[in-house]
Amino acid sequence: MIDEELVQLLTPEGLRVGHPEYASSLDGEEIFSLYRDMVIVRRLCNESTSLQRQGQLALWAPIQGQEAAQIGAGRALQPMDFTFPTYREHGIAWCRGVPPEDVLRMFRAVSNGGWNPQHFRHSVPTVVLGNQALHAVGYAMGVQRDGAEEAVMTFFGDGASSQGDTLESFVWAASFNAPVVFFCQNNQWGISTPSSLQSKVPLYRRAEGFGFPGVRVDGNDVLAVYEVTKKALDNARVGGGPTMIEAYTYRMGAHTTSDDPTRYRIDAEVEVWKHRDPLERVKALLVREYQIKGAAFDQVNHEAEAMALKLRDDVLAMGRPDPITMFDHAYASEHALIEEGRREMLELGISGGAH
Amino acid sequence: MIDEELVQLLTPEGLRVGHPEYASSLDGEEIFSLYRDMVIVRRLCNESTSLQRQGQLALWAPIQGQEAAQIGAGRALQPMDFTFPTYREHGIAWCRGVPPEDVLRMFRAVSNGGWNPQHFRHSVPTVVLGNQALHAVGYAMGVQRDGAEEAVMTFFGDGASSQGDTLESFVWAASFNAPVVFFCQNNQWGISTPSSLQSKVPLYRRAEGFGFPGVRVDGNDVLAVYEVTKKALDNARVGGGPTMIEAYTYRMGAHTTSDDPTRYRIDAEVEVWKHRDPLERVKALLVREYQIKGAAFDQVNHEAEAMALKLRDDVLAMGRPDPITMFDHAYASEHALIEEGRREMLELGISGGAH
Amino acid sequence: MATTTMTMAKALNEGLRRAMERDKKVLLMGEDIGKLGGVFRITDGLQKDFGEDRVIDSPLAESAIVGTAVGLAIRGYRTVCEMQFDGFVYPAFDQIVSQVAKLHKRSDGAYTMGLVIRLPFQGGIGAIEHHSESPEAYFAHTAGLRVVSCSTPNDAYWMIQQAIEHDDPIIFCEPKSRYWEKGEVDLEGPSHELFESARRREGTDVTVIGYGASMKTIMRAADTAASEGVSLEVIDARSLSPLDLEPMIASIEKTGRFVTVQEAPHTASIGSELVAELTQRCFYSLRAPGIRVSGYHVPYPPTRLEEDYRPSVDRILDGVDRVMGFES
Amino acid sequence: MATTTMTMAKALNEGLRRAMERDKKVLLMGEDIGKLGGVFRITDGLQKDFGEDRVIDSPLAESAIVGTAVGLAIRGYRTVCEMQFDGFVYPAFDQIVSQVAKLHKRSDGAYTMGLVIRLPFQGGIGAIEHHSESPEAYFAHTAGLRVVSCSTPNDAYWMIQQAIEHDDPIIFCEPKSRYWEKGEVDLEGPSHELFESARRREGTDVTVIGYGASMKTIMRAADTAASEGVSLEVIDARSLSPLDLEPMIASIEKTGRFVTVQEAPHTASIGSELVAELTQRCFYSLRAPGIRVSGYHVPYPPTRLEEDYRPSVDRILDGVDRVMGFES
Ligand SMILES: Cc1ncc(C[n+]2csc(CCOP(=O)(O)OP(=O)(O)O)c2C)c(N)n1
Ligand SMILES: Cc1ncc(C[n+]2csc(CCOP(=O)(O)OP(=O)(O)O)c2C)c(N)n1
Ligand SMILES: [Mg+2]
Ligand SMILES: [Mg+2]
Repeated sequence: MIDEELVQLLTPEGLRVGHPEYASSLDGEEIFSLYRDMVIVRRLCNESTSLQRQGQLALWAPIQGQEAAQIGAGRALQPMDFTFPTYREHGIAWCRGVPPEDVLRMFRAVSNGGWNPQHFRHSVPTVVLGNQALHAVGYAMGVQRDGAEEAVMTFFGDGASSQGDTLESFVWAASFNAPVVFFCQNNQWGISTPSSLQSKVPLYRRAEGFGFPGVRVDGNDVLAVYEVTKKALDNARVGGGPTMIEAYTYRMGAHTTSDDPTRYRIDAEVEVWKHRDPLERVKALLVREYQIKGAAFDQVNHEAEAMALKLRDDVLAMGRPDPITMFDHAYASEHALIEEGRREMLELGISGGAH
Repeated sequence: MIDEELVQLLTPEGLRVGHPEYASSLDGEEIFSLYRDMVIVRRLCNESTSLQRQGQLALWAPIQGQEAAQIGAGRALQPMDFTFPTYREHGIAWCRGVPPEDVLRMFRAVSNGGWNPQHFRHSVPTVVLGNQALHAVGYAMGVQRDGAEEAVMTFFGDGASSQGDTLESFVWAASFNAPVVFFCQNNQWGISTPSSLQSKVPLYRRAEGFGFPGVRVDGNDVLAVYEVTKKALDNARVGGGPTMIEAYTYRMGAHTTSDDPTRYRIDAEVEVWKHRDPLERVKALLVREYQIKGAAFDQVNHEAEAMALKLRDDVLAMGRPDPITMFDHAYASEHALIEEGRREMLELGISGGAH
Repeated sequence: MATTTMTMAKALNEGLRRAMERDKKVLLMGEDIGKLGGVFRITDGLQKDFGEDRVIDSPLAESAIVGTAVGLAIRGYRTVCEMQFDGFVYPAFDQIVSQVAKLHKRSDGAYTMGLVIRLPFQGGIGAIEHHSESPEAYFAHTAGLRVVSCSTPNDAYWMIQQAIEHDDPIIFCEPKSRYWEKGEVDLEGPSHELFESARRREGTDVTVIGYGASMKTIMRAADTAASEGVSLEVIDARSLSPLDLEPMIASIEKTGRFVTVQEAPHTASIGSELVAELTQRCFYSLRAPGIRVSGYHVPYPPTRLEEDYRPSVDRILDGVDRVMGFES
Repeated sequence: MATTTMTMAKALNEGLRRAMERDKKVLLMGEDIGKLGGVFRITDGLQKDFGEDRVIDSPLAESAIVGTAVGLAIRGYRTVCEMQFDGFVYPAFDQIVSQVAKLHKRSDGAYTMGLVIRLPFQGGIGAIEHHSESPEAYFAHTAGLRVVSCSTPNDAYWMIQQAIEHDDPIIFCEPKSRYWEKGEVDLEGPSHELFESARRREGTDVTVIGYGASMKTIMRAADTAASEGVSLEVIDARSLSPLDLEPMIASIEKTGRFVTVQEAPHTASIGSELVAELTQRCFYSLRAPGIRVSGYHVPYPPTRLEEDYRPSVDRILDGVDRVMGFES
């Protein structure tokens, strides 16, 4: 995979490569810590997949293969930044401090959100493709009005890049020079739709036509993703305007647990990408360059295992909410139809108020 | 106005200039005929403006300043092509053979269309910004399925370039390599919104990011517009895919007769553009290079005058339609609510059936 | 009572001004609302006084206007979005239905969607297509939204302020054909709460319920009816979602008959809702079924015909005749 | 009678296949409908048999799916657009309302908008948000459109073919929770015209009107009611716009009472319309006001709660009790 356009700092074999514009700024400890996060979110993802298989989740959207893209981007964020994810940003949520079990509330179908987005400065997941890109730009316009040095980052996929909302958000970000970073994970597929149907040219080039820079980064190279994202965020915070980042990566698993990718893609493609595993290359680097030993890796695996165990317990403990809660927060203030609905539900004995 | 990016074949002074990619292919007679069309549509526009002032039209959207863009583009079309206009494409309608009075039906508020779009292969005007761009791409997909050598052209303004539909149409045109030409008249304004708010970079560059070529042409130079459009259409017809043309021009008048441009733009700007009048430069060329005499110009003016007179008569003769016609073509087949409405109207004596 | 006379357009302008003065987080956003002051001049002068950061001239994309207003709401701003015309709200429909209406719920109350979408609606100005639509039912049907409509300058002045202060997202429907009509505005305090209906005329024979531009036509119809010995009680719904039914019920318990008036076609509309609710609640009082006078089930016609499409005095009186014709 | 048993999903698939065989101008377009056969496999195998030009896998943009289908219609094609889920039709709302619904009229009949928008709608599959919406009222309110819904495999098989052949644009609502249920399909001919309602059960006490996924619940409720000595007459509306009222009127003239059932919230909905129309037309026969059993006025809840949101047998029977409780 030699690609002039692609920012890469670490080859699939874990060898460092130079880049005229970007250099890795991280020391061994920091790299190890990125690796740790990747291991944990991979484990989180695997645990969620099995929870789904066991009927404990309604659905799961795996991120396997995209760990470097998400951890690289997520770790480049500062606490004061704000993020607008889709349904697949579990790695970002992890970096923002959202408890893993909260990420699973939507997938357990007990909530349509799952966490307090203001508290974590990480918005609730957006399922309607593209909608969140405009929210991010609007939020960024608020940041501008507050005169704050904060950046906003929004996430979308190669598929969502075709939606009007995503494209309008480019127009607006450019027009208002909004402090926003568009982070597009091109995982090659939108369910069964290959990214080649969304664009005949590399996606990152779209940005330039709207008047702001686009960068394509090896999305399986956590060092490169981190540096590219950090630079874009730093630039946004000081008034440098928007950047689009295309993280070129691959969705190793199915679109969701409801999906059957064997119907539309060939094994050989998946095999090729296996050799580009985002975790393996960092591990190779850590072993070779920083002499990290098996014990340290074991320790990370233990941590991940503990997280997974706790996650499982937490999820199993998530009961069915009292039906009456469906009326909560439908409106911010009193509403006759809400009162009516509550009353009817109580009369029918559906909610006993026992909860 | 020296602009590397701008295709120009004729200066505002009427002097020919060379261009590495485009050369004028038209002889004197043809150029004169373009000139004639421009004179006529300008006259049509002026007559419509006064008809509006006199209360005979509900509204008028002037094209003064944009005659070269529209006649250049319109005359580059072949009969088998199909066009999807906005509310301002009176010059295109003229080239497609739509009777001028039909163009005015919408503005007299007696029709929401005005002509048979299948007959003239020129769609009814689209008022909702951007909608028509998708219709054009869809039609072009039909052309592909028919294996026909036809091109489709759609029109929109600098303002409409920000709409999701316009941008999605770029995605689709590229994905399906549709035989469509996007003709954007950048007349610098979308009502009071300057084109600089829609894009910080020249609009034509947007196309490239979607994977097809964009060209910026001097929209006040009918020779350049003609050649650029012709090439794009020829290319589309033989499977070469989409092109976006940005015709860089200026709306000399108000947005519509309801608009008051003095509230948002300065006279000096209008003055500058007066020197770039699309008709004057062709006239200068015709006089100098082809020795066209006053009599020929007089003849054109006479023709335009006759057209205007007839237009006025036709418009004044356009009566209020029978109200019962509002039920016609609401559906293609019988519908209970339509029958009910018709019955009610007849019972109320609103429509006497006398018409 | 400090009253003053102004047009509805001016009343909205003044109401916006007061809201902006009161709360620095209030922003206006829309197409041509700044320098131009909006195509109806509702925001005239506000950009000059509050700056380009608070009165934002936007690129031309309605989904983006609403979508960025959502982001601004998350950041703590209260944006009043102007849709230039009713027919141009549809590109923003997805953001309104999937995000504006649902984010307060989805975030378990962490996000306040305190934004107002101003919609110059209904016909009557002789415009071209898409400039005379009545989309209120779409929004009334959507859980999570509230929908109101003003019909007088006084209401316009107060309701816009109340709407901006309210924490729920509100679709604010302005009868554009009434923008230039003058009326008394009481600068001291509102006559009604935002979500209250208002009785505009007392009567005994038939209750007529409407909103927006139809109110004036209904009042004219009531005059005509009175001259023919029929007494109409007239109610301005004002809040289209939720409906304020109590005053309507009280009225129908007295009259036993009602007619609803709107410009939108009747299928699955505000009129349908009124008939359904009021029939259920006033079943024993009703001496005739509720009758809906509405636009026809056709795309809005070319406007030379619009007065035959919109409910006219004649059509309203025909509706009155029909409910009076029922025996019970 | 050549009947065969199949699921609704298969019936739709076969119906599409027959329509495509019959008319080469019939195209299918949507997200993931080709290789994958659609997320519900409704179009399974069709791309293989009819080619990529007729079964078009599209980029991900609903406005573009509908907008290009409009262009294809102008060119003489009949496109069946698949919206992947109900909640994703809203980005296409503008094209549907401003163009699909109005172009036949605007072109004075020169354009035929013979296209079908397939909408897997309603809840019941335990999905995440936006996958369980009931947007039918938005479209029913829109003049220029027609809206239908199937509830059985036989209807699915025939109605999709009838819809494709029809020259008006049709919003075709498919109760996704019933896709996998089997039923008899009569391959020889349809039981009803496309815009007809169908009586599904005879009864004498109360008329219950529903559509889509609610039909099965209503039939269960009717069984339960029967066991308690209450006889329900059940009508499947099938055509939501226009409504086929005559069979409903005939039924109500007999029963004097009716209940409507839908998953959408009741405000300005199909239920409201049914109550308004049927009250007007059956006023003298009605012994109780029509009662609407519907989803609540809240965003669709997380689906662990959806069975308490959707009309259940209990809630339908409660509605029946309420209309039975009225005296007259
Ligand atoms: C507006 C809209 N249309 C359709 C869908 C259904 N859908 C969910 S995910 C998906 C594919 C998205 O692909 P991409 O943007 O590449 O993101 P990825 O799933 O690969 O992360 C689709 C079509 C949706 N969620 N929203
Ligand atoms: C979706 C939509 N939003 C708003 C409008 C109102 N409107 C009509 S024309 C116009 C300006 C369009 O500018 P541009 O695209 O540059 O075309 P021009 O009028 O300059 O030819 C606006 C905002 C509209 N017609 N459609
Ligand atoms: Mg993807
Ligand atoms: Mg313009």
